[in-house]
Amino acid sequence: MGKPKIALYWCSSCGGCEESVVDLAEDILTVVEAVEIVFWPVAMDFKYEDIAAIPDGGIVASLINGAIRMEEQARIAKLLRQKSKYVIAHGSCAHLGGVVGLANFYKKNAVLDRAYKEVPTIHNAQGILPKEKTDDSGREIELSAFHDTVKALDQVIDVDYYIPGCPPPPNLIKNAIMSLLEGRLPPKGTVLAETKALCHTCPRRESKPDKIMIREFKRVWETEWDPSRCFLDQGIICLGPVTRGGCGERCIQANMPCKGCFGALESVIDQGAKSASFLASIINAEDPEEISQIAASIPDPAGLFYRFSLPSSILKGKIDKEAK
Amino acid sequence: MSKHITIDPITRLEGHGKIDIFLDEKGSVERAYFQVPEFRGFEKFSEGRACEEMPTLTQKICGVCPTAHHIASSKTLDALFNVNPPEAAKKIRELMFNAFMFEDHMLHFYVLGGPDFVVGPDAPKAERNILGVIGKVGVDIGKKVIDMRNRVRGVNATISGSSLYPVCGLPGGISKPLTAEDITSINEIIVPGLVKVSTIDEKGVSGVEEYSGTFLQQLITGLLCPPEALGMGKGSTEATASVRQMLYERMIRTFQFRIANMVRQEVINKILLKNGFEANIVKMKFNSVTDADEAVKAKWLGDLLRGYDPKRGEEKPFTIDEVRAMFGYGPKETGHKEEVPSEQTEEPNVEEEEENENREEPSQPDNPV
Amino acid sequence: MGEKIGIYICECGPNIKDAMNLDELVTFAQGLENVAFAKTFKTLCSEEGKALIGKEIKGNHLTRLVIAACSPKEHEVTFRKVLKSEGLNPFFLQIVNIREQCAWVIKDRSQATEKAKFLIRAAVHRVIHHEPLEERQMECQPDVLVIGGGIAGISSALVLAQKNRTVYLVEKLPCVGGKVARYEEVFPNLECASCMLDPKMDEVLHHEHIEVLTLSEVQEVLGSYGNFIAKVKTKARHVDTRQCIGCGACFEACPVKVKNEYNEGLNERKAIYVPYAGALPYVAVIDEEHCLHFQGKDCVACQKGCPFGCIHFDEKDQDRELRVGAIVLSSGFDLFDPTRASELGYGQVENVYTSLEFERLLSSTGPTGGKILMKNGQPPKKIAIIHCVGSRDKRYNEHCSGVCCAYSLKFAHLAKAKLPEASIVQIYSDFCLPGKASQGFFYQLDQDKKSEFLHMRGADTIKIDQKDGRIHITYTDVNGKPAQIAADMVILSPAIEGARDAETLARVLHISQGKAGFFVEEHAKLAPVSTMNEGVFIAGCAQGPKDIQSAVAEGQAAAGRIISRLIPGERLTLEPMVSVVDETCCSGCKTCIGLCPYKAPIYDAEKKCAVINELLCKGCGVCVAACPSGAIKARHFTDQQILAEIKGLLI
Amino acid sequence: METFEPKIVGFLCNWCSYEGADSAGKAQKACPANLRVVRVMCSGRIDPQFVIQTFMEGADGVLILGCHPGDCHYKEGNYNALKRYTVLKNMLKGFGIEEGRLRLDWVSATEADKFVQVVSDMVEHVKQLGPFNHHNH
Repeated sequence: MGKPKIALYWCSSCGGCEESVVDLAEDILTVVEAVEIVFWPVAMDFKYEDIAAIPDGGIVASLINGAIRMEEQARIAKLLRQKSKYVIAHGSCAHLGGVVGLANFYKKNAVLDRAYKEVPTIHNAQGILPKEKTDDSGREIELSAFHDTVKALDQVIDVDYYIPGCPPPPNLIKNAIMSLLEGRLPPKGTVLAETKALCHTCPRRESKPDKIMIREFKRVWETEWDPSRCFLDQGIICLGPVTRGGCGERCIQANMPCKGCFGALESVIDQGAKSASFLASIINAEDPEEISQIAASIPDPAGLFYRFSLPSSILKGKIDKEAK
Repeated sequence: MSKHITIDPITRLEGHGKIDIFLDEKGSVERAYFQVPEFRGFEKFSEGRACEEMPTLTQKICGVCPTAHHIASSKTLDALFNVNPPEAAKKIRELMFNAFMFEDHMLHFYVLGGPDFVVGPDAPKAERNILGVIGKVGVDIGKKVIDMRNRVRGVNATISGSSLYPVCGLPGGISKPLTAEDITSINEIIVPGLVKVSTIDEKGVSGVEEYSGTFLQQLITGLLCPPEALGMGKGSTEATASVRQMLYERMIRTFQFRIANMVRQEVINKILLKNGFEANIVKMKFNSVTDADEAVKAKWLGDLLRGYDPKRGEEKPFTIDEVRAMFGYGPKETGHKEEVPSEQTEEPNVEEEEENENREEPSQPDNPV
Repeated sequence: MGEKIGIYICECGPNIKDAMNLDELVTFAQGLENVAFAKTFKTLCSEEGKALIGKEIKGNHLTRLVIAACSPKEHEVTFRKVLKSEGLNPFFLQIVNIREQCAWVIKDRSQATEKAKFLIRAAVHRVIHHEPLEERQMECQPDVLVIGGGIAGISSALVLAQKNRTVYLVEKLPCVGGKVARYEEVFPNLECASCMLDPKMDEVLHHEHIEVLTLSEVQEVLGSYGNFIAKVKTKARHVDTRQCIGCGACFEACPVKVKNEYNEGLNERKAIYVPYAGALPYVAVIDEEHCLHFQGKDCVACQKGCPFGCIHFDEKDQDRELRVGAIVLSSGFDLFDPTRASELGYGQVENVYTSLEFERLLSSTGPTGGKILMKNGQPPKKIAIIHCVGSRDKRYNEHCSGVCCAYSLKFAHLAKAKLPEASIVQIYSDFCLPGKASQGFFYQLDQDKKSEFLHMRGADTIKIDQKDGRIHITYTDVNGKPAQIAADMVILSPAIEGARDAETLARVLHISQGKAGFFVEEHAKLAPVSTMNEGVFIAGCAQGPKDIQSAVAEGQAAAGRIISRLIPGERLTLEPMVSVVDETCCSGCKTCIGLCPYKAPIYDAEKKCAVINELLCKGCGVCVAACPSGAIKARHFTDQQILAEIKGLLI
Repeated sequence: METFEPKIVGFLCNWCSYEGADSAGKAQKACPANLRVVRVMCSGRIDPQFVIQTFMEGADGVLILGCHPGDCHYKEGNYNALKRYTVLKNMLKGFGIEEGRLRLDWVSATEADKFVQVVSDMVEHVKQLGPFNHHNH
């Protein structure tokens, strides 16, 4: 029957997740011996019809990264779902909606107009926007429709496992594929990383005091900070406590705070709300005036707390007044 | 009516794409269209974000070259805050950029573009990829390349925390200095690495000659694909005009870069080695071109582009030997040439080659045509 | 999940019945998921109401109960008992408030019915997620630690001491009795202080169930209510307490003289001494700081002089771990330091005394054997007593110390008795004489013209300095006009403040200090003798300025609170609705640790995660809402239950 | 339906505001039927996730009522509620949720009138804001 087939595809993505697969380095050779890659647009020339030709369930696992923004991405995701035994949401865009999910703070037309009409580098006098159908003197060409909002993968198809991260560290991908092939799979829906927050393995954990009390949140450009001490204790917003661990604390190693790309922990239903809650608890004030002053020193809380998880959050995006 | 061929999706590049080709009755290409079925809207959803978040947000435009965007965005923050980063920070950013350039080229050559050359454009679909390349050049060479790229990515991991998404960009510099150990670990990668790559070239790995040959082939075929495919056809709107201008510009610079590179390898290094110097100590740079030169070159390139030589009259693409002759090389069969066409090379002035590359790769336009 | 929910809707006589359409409500309730049946009843809280519920729980094998009636604050406990008696976990119940928050506040019948519907639906959604909670028992130590051997500590210890319970009375001074032991007489009935106190001190020192540890301080306290571990350091006395009878032979032999702090430095004592005549335990103690032997010189004078061989220089400090169930903190107070108000001349102008110093002058065991003498040994002709020094003064202490007016009257009375021809003048701004007897004492004094009263605007207007051999006092009188008098002796009545070392005790016992350094009680009106740290009680002036009567009352109250829960041999029942940390999910980010006022969550260094001490947790849930990993569960108010209730309210 | 009747979910703390609501009941003071109450042990227990989920489930307004500062049965619970409310309110601006839809206030056990007043004001205010439109994603 030949080697088990796996497919990799990218929806509304940046290619970072593809790079993280290439980053498997030597391991990619062991993976390639074990499986046959039947679809991987960034590196292989297989076409959509090649997937269609595979019998349903013929693909052992599809690693789909990127959020769902275009109709085509939804279509191919559904096609792969149909063809695959397991679908793994690969990377924070598929897992949570990712940074591209921030577009849900704006209406669809505003997003298109900004890019095609308003940005200084565009010359588009006629204000042409991409159209789903274009007829050039009899020649019909089609373009995928642009959805109203960005969705995470599991809001479009049924997802079996999640590999979190932006991008996911290569070891997580390898573990996922290997455990898949060796049949030692955790229960459906598991996020294949740590079950505890980043603080558990953070190199700065020892320096974190039992009680943190902050008079003002500092932005990274307005302060110097001690690279050995916990960011929060120095008034710098770090989402480590509210973010799943397993990334190897790469941002902390680079002396920058965690932005929450691994998403929230199992029993948390909204990463943004929990960020607001735990950061509020370190505000050192009792007078309402002082509290609002300190709270105001958090820049763009919505954008910061939902940096990677807006589409999969409870409210999913800006509340549209006119919607039906 | 015309036959309609669709290539969907186009593959082995970063980003989504779809090509529709319409053939006329005779079977030759009537019109071809290239479309990008992906749009995310960074321009809009960056509004409202804290400025210090931008380096790590803009970089998500492309997962293959995030370092470029990250550094560009960091420099924008420098301008916004009107600060001048310390020398060390600038040097580290430069090192980061070059390490990224190096391993990105390796990605392009071995994974994305390479298969067309090494395995050949008409190889079967299943082989025309990195695995095919490894099959051709042999697993140990494959491993060396994979190891080499991975270790150079390690350089960026040491500097900025992540081999893929740097996070260290700050207005006025970067977030982490290079410690002594960082520097030694980077040197351990870079110094032997460079020698290693040139040794691959020098030792004449079987495919290299082949490669330089096919490289020329790509040079020609690449240049000769019909203008319409590059969106330069009739009736193109102003938008495509600017795209055409930009592609044209890039064509010229790419051409200059490759010529410089080839001349350095084939001509200058040989002279240097013969006279006991080390290879690669001379850098090539095209001196600034006056408008007149530009026009001559543009015309010459345009003719080359249209695939015919006024003298030869037909529309047939050049053979490899004809192009080699243009550069004063003998036909391919005699292998490498003995005598050195000394009188032909004028003395190009020498300057940092990287200068060239910075201008070469404008970030890919993010809007479908 | 196959739960069988029984819904009982109380008519509450007419109250609910007339306010909404109960039939419509019953049919609606019966239609809800997992509901076995729904019915109404006249008064569910009545005996037959409860009996009905009890019978039907068994009869229909109900697994959950929803009771729509009055506020849960009324009968949740009663109905939980009904469930318990039927063998159903009492927490499988949700009360729906359709009386106070529905029937009684919504005049429109249909609106009230609608509201009752979604309140019941919310309860049904919530009750499915209720988990069985057990009231757990826990072994506890019946013994008690009392810190501070003053009147409050002594009275508390005496009430606490009983069969199979040991009371450890820890006192940092060499003798017990605290401040009261230094007074000659006490207001309002001028009873002799030592006649009142000595029998109590004696009883404490010889009580079979009380162990007194003098010269001892609590270094550290671990554990929680029912199981404290107190580490106590006892400084070496160098005198064998069993043999020394306080004969004083060693005092004469000792060459060193030192200011006696027990007489407020008004006289001197030796390096080996007894604090004051009649101090209990009446045993000598060596002051290591001043004793030559401990400064490297080989002086053994006292050892040689002692007829009973009680002196042992090699005695070492002792550390002990006391296992106790509760702690009473009665560490007393300190007076406001008058030197902070330099204009009062205390320390520069001679014969300006604080009230404590004057008490020692009056005391027969004091430096002058009870005679009121000035520094030059002569009796003063005119004594001025100044009220509110450092009290009711924005610059120092806002509070009124409450007892200075009473003891100032006492001073006037005693001084007049000892020096009949001397004139006593009291400069006061307001008079504070609460309680049954103090005001009567004032009338009696005023009648006998024993003291002249000058009404000043406030103590902040007083200046004292030396002028032609007498003390010169200037102040602003109550009408705003400057006034001045001269006197031979001035008695300041400084404010009562928290003890100087109260801060260390607050840190050691995890309780907080309020204004002026007094310890903060759990609730000013409802829980005045307990603190936020359950099991730690406070009594006497450590909690705030008060008279001896209140201090004793608080000492006994604290003892009562302890006895009611720490019954020897019985186990301590624990509050079931507390929070618990899921250690597989907790990342050790410590957010909860800094948040909890009760210090219930502690950081376990080995497991690298938080653990909640179920004894201290009150179940408020503040940490649960803040926990970034959602790793803490608030029993009976879990996220799942509340979210289900919200869903039920709105679908 | 002609007049829009907003659904207001109120999180009331067991010791003060819930008692305040009961005392309004005992005094038979009329109170708008729009309020739907969830009892929690302390206003400090209210997790911002509850507030957002409540909006998502269809509430048009969320009201958090705790003890007056200093009166909290657990000493500092209400201060934490105030801090979370402040940070959450700033965050919800990014979602285009009008400020009037979420409100925090203090009601003691005896302030029956204030309780009725706060609830009535909230209902009026949300009525003007109109329905909270949550179906668009």
